Amino acid sequence: MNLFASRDDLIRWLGSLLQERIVVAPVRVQGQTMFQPISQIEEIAFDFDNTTLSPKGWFLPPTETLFSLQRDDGQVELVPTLAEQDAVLFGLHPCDAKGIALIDKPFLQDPGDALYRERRSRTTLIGLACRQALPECFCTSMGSAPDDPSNVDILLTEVEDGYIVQAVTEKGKALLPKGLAEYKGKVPTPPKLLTVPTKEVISAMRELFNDPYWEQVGDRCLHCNICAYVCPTCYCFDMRDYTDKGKVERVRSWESCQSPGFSLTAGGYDPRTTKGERLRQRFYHKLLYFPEQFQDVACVGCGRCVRDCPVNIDIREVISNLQQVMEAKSGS
Amino acid sequence: MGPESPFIPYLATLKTATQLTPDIKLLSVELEDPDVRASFDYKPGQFALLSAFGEGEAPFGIVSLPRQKDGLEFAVRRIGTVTRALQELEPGETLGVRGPFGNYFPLEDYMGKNIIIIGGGIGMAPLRPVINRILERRDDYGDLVIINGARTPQDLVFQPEFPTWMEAPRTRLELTVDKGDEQWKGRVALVPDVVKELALSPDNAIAIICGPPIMIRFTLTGLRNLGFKDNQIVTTLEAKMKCGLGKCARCNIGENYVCQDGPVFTLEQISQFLEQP
Amino acid sequence: MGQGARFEMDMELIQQIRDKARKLLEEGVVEGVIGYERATDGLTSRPLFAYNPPATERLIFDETCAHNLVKYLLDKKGKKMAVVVKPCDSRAINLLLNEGQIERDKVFIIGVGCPGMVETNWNHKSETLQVKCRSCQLSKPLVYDFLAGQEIERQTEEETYSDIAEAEAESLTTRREFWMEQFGRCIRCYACRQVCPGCYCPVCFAERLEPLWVGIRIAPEENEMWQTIRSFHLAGRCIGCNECERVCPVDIPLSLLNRKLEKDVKELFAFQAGLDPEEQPPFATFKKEEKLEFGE
Amino acid sequence: MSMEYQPKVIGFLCNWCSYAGADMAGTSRMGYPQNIRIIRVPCSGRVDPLFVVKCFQRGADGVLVSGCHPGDCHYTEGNYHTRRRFALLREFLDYLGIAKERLRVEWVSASEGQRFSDLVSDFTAELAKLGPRSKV
Repeated sequence: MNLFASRDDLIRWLGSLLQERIVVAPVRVQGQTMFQPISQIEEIAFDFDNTTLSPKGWFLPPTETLFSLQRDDGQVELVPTLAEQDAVLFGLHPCDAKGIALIDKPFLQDPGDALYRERRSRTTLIGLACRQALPECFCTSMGSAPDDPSNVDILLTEVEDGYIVQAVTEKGKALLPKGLAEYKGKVPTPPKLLTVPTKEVISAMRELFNDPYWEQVGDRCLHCNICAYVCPTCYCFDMRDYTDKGKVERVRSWESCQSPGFSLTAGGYDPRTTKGERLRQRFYHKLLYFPEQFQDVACVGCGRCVRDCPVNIDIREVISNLQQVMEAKSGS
Repeated sequence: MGPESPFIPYLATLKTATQLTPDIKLLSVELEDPDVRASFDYKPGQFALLSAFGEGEAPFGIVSLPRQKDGLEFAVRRIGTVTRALQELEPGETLGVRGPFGNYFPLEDYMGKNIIIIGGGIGMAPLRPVINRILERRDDYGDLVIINGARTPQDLVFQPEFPTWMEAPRTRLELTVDKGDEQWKGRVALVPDVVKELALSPDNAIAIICGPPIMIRFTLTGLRNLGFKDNQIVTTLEAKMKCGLGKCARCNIGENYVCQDGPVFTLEQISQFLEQP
Repeated sequence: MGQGARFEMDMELIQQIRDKARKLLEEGVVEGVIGYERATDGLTSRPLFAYNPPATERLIFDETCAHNLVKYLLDKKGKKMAVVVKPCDSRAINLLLNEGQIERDKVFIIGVGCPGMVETNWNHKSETLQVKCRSCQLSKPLVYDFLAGQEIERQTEEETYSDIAEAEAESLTTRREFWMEQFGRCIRCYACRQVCPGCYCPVCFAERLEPLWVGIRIAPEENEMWQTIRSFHLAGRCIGCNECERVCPVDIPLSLLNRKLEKDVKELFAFQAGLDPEEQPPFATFKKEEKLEFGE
Repeated sequence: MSMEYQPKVIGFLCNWCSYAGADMAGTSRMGYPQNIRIIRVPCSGRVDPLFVVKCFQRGADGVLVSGCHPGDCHYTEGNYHTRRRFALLREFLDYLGIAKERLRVEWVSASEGQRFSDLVSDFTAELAKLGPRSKV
């Protein structure tokens, strides 16, 4: 049942939430929009196209301490980091919410990552449906939609003088402000997006592993980590210990398959040495291995990698190229 | 992150550290918590992630046999920051153990078969528990041929156990080095050449190989030439690993996560990998 | 505002590039041609590797072709490649020749006069020239084998490093807070390193574990360590193509670091990188008699 | 000096001149403030700007790079390179908000024990005035 909240209702409601829990919301930073914990409501940017980084950083931060080691009189004790505070993640678009749902699959799969699970359970997702699409968006081709409520606890859809409020889960209902009137007006139609033909891509991927196409695309790739770090569904990480703050800490940080040495073994052997092999791993993990393991494509069509790749390696173009190569192969 | 977080290692104490070769030490480790010690059950081929607190974690094959009285054993070759820190631990110091991870050598399926064990350098480590398990139940298995190669004589791993291996019934230990020295009386040859020279029969036989990729590649051709089929050749893959939990995707080779689907694979399985390791 | 001949698509120049590229491939002079082609936003451009004559038809050149293609030569060592080179990019050729990373006879340089590149983002082409182009004096590349189109005299104002002087005039605390805020936003994607023609170490100091110079924490302190040393490693070597700033996904003003060092190197050692492949860079040489504020 | 702020100073001393000079200051009881932790290097030319920036990142309040007087370098040209490197690095660190006074390059020969002692005392005093690095 859709409710209605005016702009002021929303501000008041978020203000009350801010009193008792962390509120992570899109904030304008140096001309960009980033998800950050806020200290006052005024910091929230309500009108933004897309954030630079995805909200996955709240559940899998760029850097975090997994546990620290306390040594008292020789006895060693490992103190895990705990996620002790309830939180609200406000303003994420449906594609990012699906990104989080996709990362849930490996991280909650037994043996689940307890810290990640704790953060997920303590955080309520308040989504913001998209009123217009950007040229790089292609969520509808990736199993999501501008108004897809399925991965958020509450979905807001902006209308003239306020927001349609749709409580999707019990967790969301529990957080709703009291006394919101029912919304009887028209639900705005979501924006149309151009579609990317993805159905055949998985079978094409199986065939084209050793195709020279990957070396061609790999030629211009710089092998930086931009595409992986802005991506809502990339979750690879690295772990190392630190002793510089007076105690031993095991730190987990973002890592990307494009980094040098990502698959380098201690003996010095590296299964991926050429540029094409390394770039190929990004697309195979997203479009073949993850789907085979978790029955869903690890791309939500948010378009961030398309927007930020310095040399325009565009996953939509790669997907359509694969099908052209397949047709050429089967046709000829 | 409650205690059951898979990223928190079990605490363990180093009991003994014996120098096997100039750069390899055998660490014998005991899990501190008795309940964990009791429940830590594993099979030959599985591995654990050892934590040298202050440096980090790295995967090591468990080279002891389960229920062995003196705890878990790992052969650690000094090759980087974590291995250096592990080798510098003094007995009584604390380290971390996470695991057991991965699959294992299906030794029950090999019962009654002739077993050929081919190890190169530190590659011998994950094969040691296989040998000792076969010697423990010698009659369940056919002939056992062990080919252990290394760069130089002192690089041969597990030398203290060579006598037991040699004297075991229906068992042959063939040692070889790339480069001998004055005292060395034995064979000086590359492992693949030894395989060719021994002309081992593939009938009712399983070959288990572990070692540097270059050695594996040439040994495989040798075995194939002798008539070994791909499902008769087993290896344990060395891949970059970080979490051991199928999450960090470091060991994602082709559609497999070596830390969960492996590290033990038959050559037949590997040849179907989309991405060759 | 520097102007120069503003042109969207100078088809005459583009045709010259395409013809030259096709001839080089047909005659087997080179194995591949590295140039620019239209990006998928239909507005900006991206690098193109053409290995066969038909692919050369996709070559273009306009005011969005900001990428410095010279670094790609490092991935094609031993192969003879042709590369489209703007005047600023040509300084990267001189740098890599000076540092022995490329062989002159393995590179066929298709030089182009440059009207100045505009600031672009994904799906957006602005009218304003990039910072580096507003003070660029080079009418054609310093080195080339073939010049497509003709020289373009640049009516630009002298590089006065006015923004650097402004920053220097700030108080120490202001500068500290400014840079710690900027470094705080770095996500260590290393795009600034991967795009830089001067960054080609087999193992970057940031990847070293022993000693652990930087480490994997993506945090202000580690980021400061990374950015400070990365830019200092380019002191006297940075050729000012400013690709690092263009590719930075969090818009850190990296040119404020590079051009500060560029200014100081000019003042202290009267040297500018990439102008002459034979001249020794500042840290590879010295003058006995120079005092450099240390009294002796 | 009482319990108030004690600057932490890292000193990279070239083995042939400055380290010997510091030794002489010690053996002939001239003494120098123990704020300085001395790291012996073969030549001042061995000191990589990476070391200096790492010292500051890990909390040093001041860094001293000291070698033979230009012309006396045991390796003939080590200190010439030192001069160039740190002339540029000092400016750059100051630009980034690390006061240039916190990085000193001094030439101290093996016989200048007194000069070394005075130098360290003067440097420590100046750093005490500047205050801890966290306060820039």
